[in-house]
Amino acid sequence: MISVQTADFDIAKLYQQMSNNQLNPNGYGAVVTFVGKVRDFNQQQQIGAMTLEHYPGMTEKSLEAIVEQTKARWPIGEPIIIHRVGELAPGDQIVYIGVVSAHRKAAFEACEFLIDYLKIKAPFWKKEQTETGYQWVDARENDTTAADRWSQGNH
Amino acid sequence: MISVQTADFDIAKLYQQMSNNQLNPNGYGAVVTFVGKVRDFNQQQQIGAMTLEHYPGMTEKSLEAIVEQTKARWPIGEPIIIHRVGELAPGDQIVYIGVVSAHRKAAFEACEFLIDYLKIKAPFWKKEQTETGYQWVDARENDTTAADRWSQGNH
Amino acid sequence: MLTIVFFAQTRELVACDNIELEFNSSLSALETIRSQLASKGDKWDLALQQDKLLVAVNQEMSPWDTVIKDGDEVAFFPPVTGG
Amino acid sequence: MLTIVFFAQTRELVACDNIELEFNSSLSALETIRSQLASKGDKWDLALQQDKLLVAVNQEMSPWDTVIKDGDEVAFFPPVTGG
Repeated sequence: MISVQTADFDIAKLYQQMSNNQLNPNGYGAVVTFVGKVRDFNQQQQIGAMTLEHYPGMTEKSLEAIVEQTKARWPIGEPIIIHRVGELAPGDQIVYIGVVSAHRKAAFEACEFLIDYLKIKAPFWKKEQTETGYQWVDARENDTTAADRWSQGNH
Repeated sequence: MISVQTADFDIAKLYQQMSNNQLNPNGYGAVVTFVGKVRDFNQQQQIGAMTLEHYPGMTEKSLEAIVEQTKARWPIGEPIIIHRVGELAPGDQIVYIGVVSAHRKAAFEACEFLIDYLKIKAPFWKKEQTETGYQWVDARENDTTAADRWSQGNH
Repeated sequence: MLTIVFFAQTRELVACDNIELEFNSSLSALETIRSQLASKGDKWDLALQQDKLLVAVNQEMSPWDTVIKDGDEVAFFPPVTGG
Repeated sequence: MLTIVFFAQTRELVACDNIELEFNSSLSALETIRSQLASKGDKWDLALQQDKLLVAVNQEMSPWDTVIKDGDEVAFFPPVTGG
């Protein structure tokens, strides 16, 4: 399940839904989830609020492509990806990634792969309110490095 | 927070509690959780029920030692580890590991390290009910390999 | 007709969400589309500097040598920062 | 006095959760404790085969050359399988 939404998400409902979405939920012994939240500091600057912009249509397509890539690589069940857009404040939830697998290694790797690829492939842009006004967040070199590592065969 | 208990756990409450446990919850942008559940199949055998035995006292001490080791290695907030003991059925939750960090890489690695080390260091033993009666689960070679990888400096 | 869309800094600088361009064969090259738009003014030129600019064709991230055809949707935007 | 405790298969085979042993200097070697217990009968011998047996001293996983002193708690058990 993929959803791009302004509304907040309820991790307990998503956890239940992830189990309900599987043909055989009791075949999956490992559940790994990632939640990304708005921090109150970024690059030494205090953050008051944040706006998340996206490219409707392309966002969903790119997330579906990342999910297909993940399912081709690891033996996982149907994952859940939720990404919020619009106005957010420090502490707010931004993104949810939930993965189930029979064993934990695949669940951890697939979950980390999903967020690493989302970070460089999915058309979302963050604008932060700092003491000096609103500014677009710069892409981090680290995110490219994190994603690259999956194509180097050391995992 | 570490707890060894017979009662089930509520992932939504633990998620909230993990945030409450931090001095500065809005400094943590990444939350990674792992839940281990009883599968209905293991080593080609159907599982009816399971009993989890532990060594009271030593279990808590060993989990505390693993938490200290993790905190010395990654910049994470206070993690949560819950492990159930007693009678469990397929689909039941066994273990919860929750980790927060400023960035996702540390949160993923610390969470996986915690469960990898719990698997080989914490005194819990599983006994499964199969078609041919109750039998103790054999330790998996894989678990030793998973834990060893953290001492080989390839992370 | 081509639909050209902009996002984030790029959208703010050109002060416009999207525009339409009459298609002709010279516009089959992304670089031609980019430079034609960049010539619309200083802000457009700044917004469309190829340095870190990304491009999507029909909602798929695409290399700069992608061949554009009539009816395509072309998007220009900076590196993504979601998650 | 030493307290000896058993868990899982080991506990089931010896059919006892724990026993106490009067301490004497020969019992400062874990192997002496193990072999003295193993001599209590076939089930004890089977349960305490050193092959995959683990040992904890005062609730800490310990190597077989650990020196035992009066008052210690020594535990014997198979490889752990939690999580």
